[in-house]
Amino acid sequence: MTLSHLATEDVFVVERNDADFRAGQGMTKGLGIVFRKFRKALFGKPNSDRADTEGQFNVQYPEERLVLPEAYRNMPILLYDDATGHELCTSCFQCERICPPQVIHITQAKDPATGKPVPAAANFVLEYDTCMSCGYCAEVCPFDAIKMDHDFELSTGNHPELDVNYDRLLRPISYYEAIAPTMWSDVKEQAMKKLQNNIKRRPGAIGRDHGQKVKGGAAVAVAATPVAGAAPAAAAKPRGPVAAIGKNMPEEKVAKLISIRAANAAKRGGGDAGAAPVAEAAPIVETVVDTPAASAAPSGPVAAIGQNMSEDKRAKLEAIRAAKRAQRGE
Amino acid sequence: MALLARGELRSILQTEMPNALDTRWDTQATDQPEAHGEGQTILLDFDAVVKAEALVEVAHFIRDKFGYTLLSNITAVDYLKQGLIEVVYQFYNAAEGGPDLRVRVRIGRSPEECIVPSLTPTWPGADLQEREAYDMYGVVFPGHPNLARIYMWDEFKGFPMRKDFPKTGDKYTHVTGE
Amino acid sequence: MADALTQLGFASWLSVLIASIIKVTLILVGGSVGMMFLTWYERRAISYMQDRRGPNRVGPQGLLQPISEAIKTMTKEDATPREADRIVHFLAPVVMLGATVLSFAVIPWGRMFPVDLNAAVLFVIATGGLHSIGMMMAGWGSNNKFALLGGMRGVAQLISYEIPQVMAIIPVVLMTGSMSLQKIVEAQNDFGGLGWFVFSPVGLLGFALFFTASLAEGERTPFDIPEADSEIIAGYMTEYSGMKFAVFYLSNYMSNLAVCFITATLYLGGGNGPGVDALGGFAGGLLSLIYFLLKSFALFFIMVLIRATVPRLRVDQLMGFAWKFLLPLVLVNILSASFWVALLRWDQQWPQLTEWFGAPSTADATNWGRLAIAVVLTLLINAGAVALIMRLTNRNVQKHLYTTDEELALGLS
Amino acid sequence: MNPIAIGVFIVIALLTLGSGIMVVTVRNIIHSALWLIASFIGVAALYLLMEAEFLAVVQILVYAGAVSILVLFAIMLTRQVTGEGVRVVFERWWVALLIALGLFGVIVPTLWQHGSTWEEASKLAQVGPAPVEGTAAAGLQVATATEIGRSFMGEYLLPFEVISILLLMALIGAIVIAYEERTRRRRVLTLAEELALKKRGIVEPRDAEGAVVALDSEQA
Amino acid sequence: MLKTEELQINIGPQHPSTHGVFRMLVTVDGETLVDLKPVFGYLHRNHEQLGEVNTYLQNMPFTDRLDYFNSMVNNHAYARAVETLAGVEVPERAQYIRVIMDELSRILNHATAMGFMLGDMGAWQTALLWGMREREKILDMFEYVSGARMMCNYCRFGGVVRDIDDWFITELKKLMQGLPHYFDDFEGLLLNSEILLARARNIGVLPKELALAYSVTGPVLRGSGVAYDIRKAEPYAVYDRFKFKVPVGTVGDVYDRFLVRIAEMRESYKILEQAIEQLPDATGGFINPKVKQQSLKAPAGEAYARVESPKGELGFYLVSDGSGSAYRYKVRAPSFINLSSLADMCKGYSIADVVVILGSIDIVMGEVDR
Repeated sequence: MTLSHLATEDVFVVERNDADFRAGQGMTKGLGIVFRKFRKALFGKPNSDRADTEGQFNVQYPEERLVLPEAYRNMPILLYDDATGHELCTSCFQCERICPPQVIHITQAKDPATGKPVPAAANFVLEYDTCMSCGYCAEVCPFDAIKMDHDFELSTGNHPELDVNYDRLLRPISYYEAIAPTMWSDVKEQAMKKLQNNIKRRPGAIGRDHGQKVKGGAAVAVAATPVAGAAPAAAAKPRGPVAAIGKNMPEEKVAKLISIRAANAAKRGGGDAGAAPVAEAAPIVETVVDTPAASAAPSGPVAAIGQNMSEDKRAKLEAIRAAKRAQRGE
Repeated sequence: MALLARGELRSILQTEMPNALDTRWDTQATDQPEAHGEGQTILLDFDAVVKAEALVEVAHFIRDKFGYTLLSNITAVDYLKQGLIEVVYQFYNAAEGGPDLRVRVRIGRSPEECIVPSLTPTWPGADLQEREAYDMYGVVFPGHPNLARIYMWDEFKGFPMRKDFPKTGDKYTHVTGE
Repeated sequence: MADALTQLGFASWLSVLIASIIKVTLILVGGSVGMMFLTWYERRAISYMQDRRGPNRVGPQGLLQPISEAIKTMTKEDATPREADRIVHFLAPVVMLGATVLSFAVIPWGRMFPVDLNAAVLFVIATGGLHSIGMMMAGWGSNNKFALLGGMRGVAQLISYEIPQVMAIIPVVLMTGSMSLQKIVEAQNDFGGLGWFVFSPVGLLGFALFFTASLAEGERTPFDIPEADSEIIAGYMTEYSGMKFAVFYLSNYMSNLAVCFITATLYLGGGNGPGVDALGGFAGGLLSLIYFLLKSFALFFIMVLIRATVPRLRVDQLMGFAWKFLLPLVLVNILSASFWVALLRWDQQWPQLTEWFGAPSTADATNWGRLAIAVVLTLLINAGAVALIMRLTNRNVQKHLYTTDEELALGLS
Repeated sequence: MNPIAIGVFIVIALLTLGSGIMVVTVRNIIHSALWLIASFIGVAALYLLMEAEFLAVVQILVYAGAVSILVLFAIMLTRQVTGEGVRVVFERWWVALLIALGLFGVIVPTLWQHGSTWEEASKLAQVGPAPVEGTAAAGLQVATATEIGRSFMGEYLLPFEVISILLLMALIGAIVIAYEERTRRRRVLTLAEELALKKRGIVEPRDAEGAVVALDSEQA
Repeated sequence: MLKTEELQINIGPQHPSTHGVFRMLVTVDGETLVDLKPVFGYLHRNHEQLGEVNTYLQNMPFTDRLDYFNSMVNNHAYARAVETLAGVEVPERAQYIRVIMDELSRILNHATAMGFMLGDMGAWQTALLWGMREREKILDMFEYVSGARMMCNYCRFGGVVRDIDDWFITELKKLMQGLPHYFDDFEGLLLNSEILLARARNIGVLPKELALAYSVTGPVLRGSGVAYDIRKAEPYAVYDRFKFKVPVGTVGDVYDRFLVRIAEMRESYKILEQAIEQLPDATGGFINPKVKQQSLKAPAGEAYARVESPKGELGFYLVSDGSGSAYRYKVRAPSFINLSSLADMCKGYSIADVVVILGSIDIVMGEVDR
């Protein structure tokens, strides 16, 4: 067959060595290579660089973790402002529309007085079990309210638990900032600006009435210590998955780091939102330092919010009031 | 052995095998899609639509004369509004590369009309694709050695990729009355 | 041990009984612990070859992994297929394990010999051969096509490879003049404990052939056809689960251990090594045990290395390898072994030898001339035979593809 | 005589006899073959008890390990592969019984002649000094490999060779039959062979028997 | 003359070496295979109908799930089909990025596919795990740019979703320092191993004359000696700018396919080298900003676009009626169509060869059953 579309030099025939005399030399060579690998893996250094082809390459998972890249996407989460507790979601239904497996269900909030729609979601249900982690919702969201989480340890024996409600989807911005700093800083300005615009159109507690946010939200970030905690901690390190085969940090250190980050973030967020009451930042740090022991319980980050909810109710109310005062003051 | 440009096969067939072409689309333009509104089903490409009974002959013709030896893809499309099922055969010239040559067959949707001769005896590679077209669209290929359902189970009734197949509900239980 | 007990005042029959029970217990414990260590050892070694870490969670360095797995398999459901022959299905693993444990009756640990049987070498092979019964029972009793295929394949393989295995031992028996393992070990104690058979041309070829055949007997890659998971799932073990499966596993690895021990004893001098005789007594015994275990586990390392490297043969290739490659070489090796024995030992049977080359070696004086001639001669014979057989094998590269008319006609007529 | 040895002997002898009886009575033929193996192993154990180690090992190696497996193979390959056949009890079973009794009648007196008690018999069977060739004892002391070897290569050389040649002939015969069988069998053509045949214009593809016939006629 | 009984065996759907839920109904005479019937559908999820219900963009993540080893290539092929249909321009940088991802996919696919085939032969996973190591490194990089390791969802119409940055290029260069060592090790391990030769040579022969009639594509076709590579035959993206060769076999057996795949990995390496060198700077952008991704509407018409996926010709045939979703969406899945040669290729060989031949075709059930 003539191959007119291919020049002769573009084709080569693979060498089969059919005529070679076989006396076990191929097998011996293979054994030699395997033995070399054995030696290198046993005595050499582990495979840490992408150029390495020798040495052990596996990661001892629960203790050692790869740093997840910022772009990593697992399940969607919703963001709210640390300082004011305002949710970024305005229930514009963009994500619900694009979602390929149709697992997002939003109910728009209505002003109880006028009955008119308010740019906030009354309820937001996400079926984690059917979600295919494509990340379209985060991509299309004009308000940067929905983002992709880095927590991948979601296995559970309780299937209905995977229909996740609004209160369990919410994370503070500081949490997202910790897992994806550059990606957040790219959009931060416009997101916060849009949020300010929306806040003006939200009467009463609408847009803030899901879950225990200011205090509980910080708890979310910390509650992730045993499971997702390493991710924010590692975010401080140089980026790149391979460099990340790091040893795990002591738990308190992680907790401390996160608490500081959370506090900072809260301050910054407060700065954007207006005057952040100092009294509000303090409980965050407190919660953070206290939480690791509680969060070591197998409940995981999502459940942690629910657990803390009742006892933190008063704190939440206070926070909301403080925020309101701050707003009015401005 | 030469590559055929788009639309060229049609003119060649008009001179070489005038009986092979499906004359129903003779009057229409080959290459100019009409303006169509949203949601309308369309039948755009009228290049080399051949009669079902002439398919094997045409396939051999383009293989032997022009070197289109690689039957790459068989696609069935259901045009519900026109009441047609189109089967598109895509051939490639393995020696010279280049784009595909599409040969189309348009047949009715009823079981009596939905028949296209099988290419499997010459192109064994068409085997599974024809079975798929049969399973999903109900196109029957006489001459196929083993025309059985391929994805759906054997007892399944109906052809799920047809446009009039109900999108919701369990069609199978409905038909069998279970 | 029995004598010591009699001196303590036990009746003679009672002391024999007690001594036997103690011995049996020790062997069983030693065998099972060895097997457990072996599974861990294999998995760790193979994972380093594959650039990973292997089991390292249970216990220090994962050493307790086999125990956790034993517990796991014991607590698993023990399922018997409904249509299976229940009794045969149940007995198959018992037969397998029984055969393996039997072979441990004569296998030495260093210089400790549980029972010094006169035909110990043959005994090991014979008990290994009993595996085929277990396989057949498992394959047939499971009432499963894959199991039956696996059983049939396994039995055919075991029977075929028994022949080269037994015949590969004959040179050793010729050189020693006995089939007792103790005598064989003693015979390799020259040159300061380094007079191992593997250092002679005859022994080297014998070692290679015996080890290869033993790989097949122990169902190790590249001969793991009876349990070729990619073709027939798990062969005769397909329908086994839980404890019964664990017993198969145990028997497999114990027989691998036995193979390593026997090979080390036959060709690598058993517990012999420099310093054993000099130390003597308990310390010498301990040293010999260490030597012996080192040798055995080095052999097992080779098994692991092979397993990590090569694919498995096909059934017909496997049979061809036994009958067309191993068997002729084994026969040639017997020939050169007899030359070796004649040149080194004969003085009366053929007095001219003494006339030409001097008296044969004794314990005090080695006749280097006779030794050199023997080495050269046997080396020539063995190397020539290997080269010839390889030449022939290369010519017989499969003719599945009939490109010419002649070949086509040959292949079909 | 060691009381343990006697006890062990009785147990093993009973087991051997019992499995022997099972061989001829069980209905499943595969089970019967398995019982046969058990009885072989029992015999080997008896040899071992008499300190005829070599014989015991060979008994296991040859009878239990190989012959019985051949029996099993033969059953499985000739009957249904699953061996589900129910044995048909031979009508004239008493003929077999008579023959067995006759054999028994030959063997027992012979043994009796060489030692009427256990002690004498076992003494004879034990490893003794190298026997002088040609004496009566040489033929009897068959316990060790050495003795068996000497007997085969000395006294019984002719019968040994005759049997060897007979077995060799049987082997060759079997190979010839099996080889013819295999070449005549219907062969499934691979795609490449089909193509080669098609190129030579011999047959239509996918007709292996036709191909063989065509080739045969071509060669003739 | 003794009659031998023909035995019917079900290999699969739960079997270690059918690469998923695939079933082969095999009739054997002794060990020789007389007939083989492939049975599909255990993983069928009506992918094509989903494609007709979803909008064009919504369908992109579903293409990830076809050949889940090479989601990057699937994305590329689907994006090309929609771009052809809608007439979308793709910036040059995006084309290069797509080529880099495709070639990385090819390396990881061949590395693991050959590992699996050797696993079917009984080599105890060593080659596979070495391949897995390289695959891990590549998947980490995929995760970095796309956010997911396997379900990348990376391409968009008119470009890619995220640009590659310096980190990626540095790591890619590092990876490429190591790759030749891996190729050498892999070849040294088994290429000339006598047992592999015995198992692979002249097994599963698909003669050159028949290969095209069986519609096989990719390494199977090239292993049979037909030098047909879409990257050369109908160059897409920027493949016409690279110098690389098309490896072909001579006999068309398992061994040839094995060799061709190894040679292709080396060729992919060459393409990667050139692609990094030629990669245009970010000024041209990595995505066409004019395209409305979410509400893309293609004019009525049809389009077929194909790429050389590691398994063969992966094509998407789209018919549009002018609305936001396809009227007809058809996947030309290479492993599915390559399977049509399986039955005839296996005839006359033994059962042990069947699994090896199946492994040498390199199928992924996600693509076969769709």
